[in-house]
Amino acid sequence: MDLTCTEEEEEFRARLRAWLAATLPGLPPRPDPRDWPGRRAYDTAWQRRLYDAGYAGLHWPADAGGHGATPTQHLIFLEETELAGAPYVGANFVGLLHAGPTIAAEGTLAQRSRWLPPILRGDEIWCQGFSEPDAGSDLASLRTRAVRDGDAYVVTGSKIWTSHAEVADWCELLVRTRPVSADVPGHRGITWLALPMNAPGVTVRPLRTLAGTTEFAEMFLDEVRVPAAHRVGEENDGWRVTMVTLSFERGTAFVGEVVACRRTLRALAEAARGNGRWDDQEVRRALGRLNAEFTALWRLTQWNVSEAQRAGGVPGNGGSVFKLRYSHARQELYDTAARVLGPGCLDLAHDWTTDRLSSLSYTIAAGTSQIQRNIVADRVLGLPKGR
Amino acid sequence: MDLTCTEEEEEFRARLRAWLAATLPGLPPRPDPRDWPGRRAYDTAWQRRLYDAGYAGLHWPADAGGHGATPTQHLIFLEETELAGAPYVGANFVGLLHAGPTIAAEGTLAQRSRWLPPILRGDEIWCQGFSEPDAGSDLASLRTRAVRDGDAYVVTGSKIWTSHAEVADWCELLVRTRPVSADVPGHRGITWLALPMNAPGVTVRPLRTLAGTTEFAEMFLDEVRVPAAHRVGEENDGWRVTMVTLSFERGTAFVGEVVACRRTLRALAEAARGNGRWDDQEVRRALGRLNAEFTALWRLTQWNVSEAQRAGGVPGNGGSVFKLRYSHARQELYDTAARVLGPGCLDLAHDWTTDRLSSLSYTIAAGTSQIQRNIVADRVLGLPKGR
Amino acid sequence: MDFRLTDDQRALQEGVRKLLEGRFGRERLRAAVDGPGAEPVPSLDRALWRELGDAGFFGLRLPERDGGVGLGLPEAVLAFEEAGRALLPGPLVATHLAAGTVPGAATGKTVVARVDGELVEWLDAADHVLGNAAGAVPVRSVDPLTPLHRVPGAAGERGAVTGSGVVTGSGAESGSGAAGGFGAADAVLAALLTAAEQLGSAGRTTEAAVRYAREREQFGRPIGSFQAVKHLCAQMLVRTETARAAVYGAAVTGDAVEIAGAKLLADDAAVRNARDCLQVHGGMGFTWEADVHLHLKRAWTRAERWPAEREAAELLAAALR
Amino acid sequence: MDFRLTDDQRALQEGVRKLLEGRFGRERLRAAVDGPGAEPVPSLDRALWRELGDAGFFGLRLPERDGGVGLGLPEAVLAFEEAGRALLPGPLVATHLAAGTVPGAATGKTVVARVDGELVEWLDAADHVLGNAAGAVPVRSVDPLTPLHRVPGAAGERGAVTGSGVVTGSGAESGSGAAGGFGAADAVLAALLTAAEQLGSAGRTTEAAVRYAREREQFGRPIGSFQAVKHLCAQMLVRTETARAAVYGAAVTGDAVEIAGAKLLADDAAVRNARDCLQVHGGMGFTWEADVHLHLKRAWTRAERWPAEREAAELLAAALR
Repeated sequence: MDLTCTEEEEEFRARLRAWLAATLPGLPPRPDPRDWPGRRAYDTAWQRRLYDAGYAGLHWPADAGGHGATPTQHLIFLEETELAGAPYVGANFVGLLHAGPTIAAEGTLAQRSRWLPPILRGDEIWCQGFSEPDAGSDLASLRTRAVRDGDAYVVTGSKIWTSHAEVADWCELLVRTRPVSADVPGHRGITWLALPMNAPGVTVRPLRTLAGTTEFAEMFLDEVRVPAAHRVGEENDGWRVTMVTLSFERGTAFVGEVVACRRTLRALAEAARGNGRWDDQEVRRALGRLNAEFTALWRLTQWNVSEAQRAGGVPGNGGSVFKLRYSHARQELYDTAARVLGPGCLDLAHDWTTDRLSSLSYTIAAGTSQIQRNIVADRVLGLPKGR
Repeated sequence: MDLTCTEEEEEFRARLRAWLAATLPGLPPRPDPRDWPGRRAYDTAWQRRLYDAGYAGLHWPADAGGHGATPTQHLIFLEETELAGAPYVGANFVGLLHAGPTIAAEGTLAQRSRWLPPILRGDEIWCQGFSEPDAGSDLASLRTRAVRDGDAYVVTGSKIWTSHAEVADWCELLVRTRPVSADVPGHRGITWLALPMNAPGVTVRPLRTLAGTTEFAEMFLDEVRVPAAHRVGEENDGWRVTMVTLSFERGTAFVGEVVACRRTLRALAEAARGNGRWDDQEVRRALGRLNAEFTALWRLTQWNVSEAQRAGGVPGNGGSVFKLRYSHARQELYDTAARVLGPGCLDLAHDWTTDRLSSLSYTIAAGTSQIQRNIVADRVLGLPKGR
Repeated sequence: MDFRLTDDQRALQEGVRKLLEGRFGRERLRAAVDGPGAEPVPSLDRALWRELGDAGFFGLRLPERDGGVGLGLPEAVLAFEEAGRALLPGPLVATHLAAGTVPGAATGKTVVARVDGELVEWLDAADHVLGNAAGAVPVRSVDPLTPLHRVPGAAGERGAVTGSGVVTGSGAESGSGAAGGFGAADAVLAALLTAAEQLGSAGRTTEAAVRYAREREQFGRPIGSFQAVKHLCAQMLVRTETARAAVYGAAVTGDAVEIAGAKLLADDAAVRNARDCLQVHGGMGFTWEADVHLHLKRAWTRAERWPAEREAAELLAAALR
Repeated sequence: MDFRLTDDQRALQEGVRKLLEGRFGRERLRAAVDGPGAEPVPSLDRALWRELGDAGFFGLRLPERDGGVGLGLPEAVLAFEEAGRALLPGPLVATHLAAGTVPGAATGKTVVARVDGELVEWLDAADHVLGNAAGAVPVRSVDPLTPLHRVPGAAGERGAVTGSGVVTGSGAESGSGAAGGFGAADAVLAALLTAAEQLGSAGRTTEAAVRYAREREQFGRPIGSFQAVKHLCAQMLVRTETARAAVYGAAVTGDAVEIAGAKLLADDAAVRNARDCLQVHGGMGFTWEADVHLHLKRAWTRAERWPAEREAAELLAAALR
């Protein structure tokens, strides 16, 4: 049980901190959230700076253009950038955290050479085309179909919950290349394709969330031709290709968010002290309990990262345990914020009000809490499968 | 929406109240809870007084020796007896609330004449032999078997959670008379028998609960001969025979308990005011919330009773809704009691500590909360059955 | 004792439901929500308001001699429950309570808003304001169908109501209390009618969740066949029916403490049911197109009306003697 | 950074588990619980106590030169987690903390009790008492394996610990504080070791629930195949693993506020897991024969040790700056 950093890790942290201190003041002002081209430009410029400073693809393997950092170094990177208030990964998210690692693990040399460097440099943006209106929790039931026609696949269908689709160059797309039948279960017969977003037949429509924002989009594909050379992995093997990376989660997925929640919690305490709600024992103790909660979640993050480090990046199922607890804690945080704000919680001018709205997705996105509990029960506890 | 009582109902209440005021002071002291013969004598003497005063079998039909009272009158009876601190139904419970009504509904004239009057007079005590160690939530899987031999059934098996078995004269027993097979589902092939508790081969062993008490017993049956004339209903039709009465619940099941909980709540507030915990906003507001909760549960009781009255005693499924909420509220009540007591909550000398232990069974007994939620989802909301 | 609805009450309930379905159905609701601009300022539908007045929605409890319908609190609660189901916008409670005192309120000609603590709903649309809204500044309201203003300096603990008074008066007898034409008895009535709206919302989201759970298939079967979803829905019904008993009971007794309890339970049912409904809907529930967020936001808004959870709990505690 | 257990820590954990399985296995536990009489007064097993002393349980953190094992807080936490798993009775925390100051405590020769607020555990069995237990009267303890006394007049708020001091000392350096030989640093250490016991209990009830859910059949299949039961068990694991991260983290940092947080989460995990375990066991869980009630009662008892939930929450709030 060692929570201290090695000398090497401390050096890494010090260097990063110094670089952040020198770099962040020179950044341009953040763009308006509704200005998509502005956001892309901002996010990619930041990625380029990271690239130039040697922080791009920190945790990617060297042969993919990365720096092969340990999970601990990655944790330090995420912690320090959040503490320093650096820009978020933003539009680079899918490229850096999913499509890129997938290509790094399963792509050919040519594919890696073509797609990875632009991701690391911030030259190209990726989005994700996995979920469909009728395939959410049950992703294996996806219906977007691709038919081989010469040296291309012809793709028709629709995707949903695609972030940054408006400004993406590429989409990592899952399509059905073999119909489901008695012999072919849903997760067989899926293929992974890199779709150029400017291909004819691709239509993107912003999807408005309950928070009023359009962070996500729907994507409609009408006989879109995707070169067969853009297939990563074998035909019908896309489920495995995808899961390899989906499970390539080294405990660092929520590092920045937990750091941010702890900061929000302190801000809430300060606000409560300022507006008198601190004298309400219920509110005050709720804040105290959240202090215990997020401290524990930070320790749980360190625990999962340590596990991942020892196990060499192979996933544990600690991710589901963490996500269940974290999703709930985060919603609790903003419900408590509402108690601190009192009637002010109805005012969208408070960031906490909009954050409260966004936090409603936490128990749904990337596996509902119900699905996560199934995973914990079946895979971690070994309870018998239901029928 | 009328919560006022009719003149007739108010007269009934006034008469009852006067009788209780005159009668209760003359009762002997309550026996020690571990003195079973003493408890039987106390409970049956009380039943005899009710009988003599015309309150025995209040809600039973006249042709069963009862008074055909409406659900509202029954509610008034239960409310007033609880408010007055009258003895509980105690050892008469199964006879008055289950075995008796079953015999009244399904028994022959001879059976009704033999068994009902002694129940109403407090001369005979019944217990219930339904649950088995391996048949709890899934009662239909019971295994105690009965084989016909001449004019008797020979019964072998074991039962559990049998209250008052030590002092009972009769047991309403469910036995399997036809083995389960592909053609015979579990709930077919069950037969209802009246077992004389003094029959050779009946062994009763007290079952200690986590509260340290022995309110329940296990019963072992070793080739016990039960006359076939003691069968109520047809052979293999015992499931229906039983369910007719199990569902003959007119919303009054928890009347006394809700009244008692509201009294406990006021006592808790008084104790909190006395020991300073009242100044703790969390404790105080928890008591306030429970006030809302138990007031609502009282209204829900009145609602269910009104439904039952209009529907002529036919059950609604409001019982499951009520039980789900009430079980939880009651556990919450005693958890709040523990907060009022502080470290004193560890002292069994406080009734609230032992009541807290007993309340742990509320989400389990008579259908776990999980089973109740299934019932609500399937029967009330019409959600599709799981597989 | 017969707590169930009378035939007349059932007819009233059905009548209001039909009226609202016809005049403020789903298309009308979405049109109001999806107006032009990212955050359209909702405008009050004056024609609908008049129609509500004609139907007796506002004058429900006024004596017939004063042009009212001459009904009681239980009937008003049933009408407001329907309004909550339909997400009907506007200062319904204030206008209803002003029906006996503010000319034109009963007929729906005059729209009445009221100051409740530091918030006022629908101030710009109002012809008449109960309470002092001087200096009110607009708020970017979380509920797209409830414009809000904040009255600076009006914060602090609200509600002079303590003890267990019983309110039975019609609008005609109240409305002349201490706080700017909105007395303690009116505050209690407002709490009850708000609770009724919350109850309607809780019932509506339960139905919506059940319907979606029956239709939506994942893993080859309706999600409503999974115990996890079944049990979410079952708990929604339990919350709704408990709140219903509390609200109807409080309507019959008119007891101020019982009304505080009804508001507490109805607030809880409305907010938690909306959240569970959202959870059952999964990703679709997170979209603007689904109605569930409208229920949640309105439920949050109503929960802030007096008495808020904290205030209700204190009132209910103080009454424990 | 490597938060995982070292090989040595793993070996220690396994060693303590084996020791307790051999010396205080299920039969021994039940014999202690099911002694003669309805409420047998548990007696302390002195031979076991000496054996624990020999194994270094009490002197774990004493320097080797003082006859101790020379290990740190993380190791002590692992040992106490095992004690919590096994429901090991006796004033373990007090004796462990007295190891450096009370002669014979380290070896298990001297049994040490301590006054915590108004309660003292195992007073009659103790050779030495930390704090003033004058006038203590016996209590009918809810936990059959934890005899309790109440010290009249000792009630009121406990714990002079505020701020975020860090405790790193071994027993030798503490034990001489303000409150009757039990200083603030010791109180914090006691909280941490209590949290470790709660963690052990939470883990044990999770395992018990999972095992029962796999074996028990109803409706023709193991109850663990029903989502409702699956999800109860999953939430038990989530509570346990969150508490584990909190307790282990607090053991490494020794931070007083972090320890309060660890106690809060471990108390919650132990109590709620015991209740969920009981629920999974159904009727069988309600029997005296099942062990689950012993976990619940002990968890309740430990939750009352300083800091109780309310005290911990206040400490954690005050630290938010």
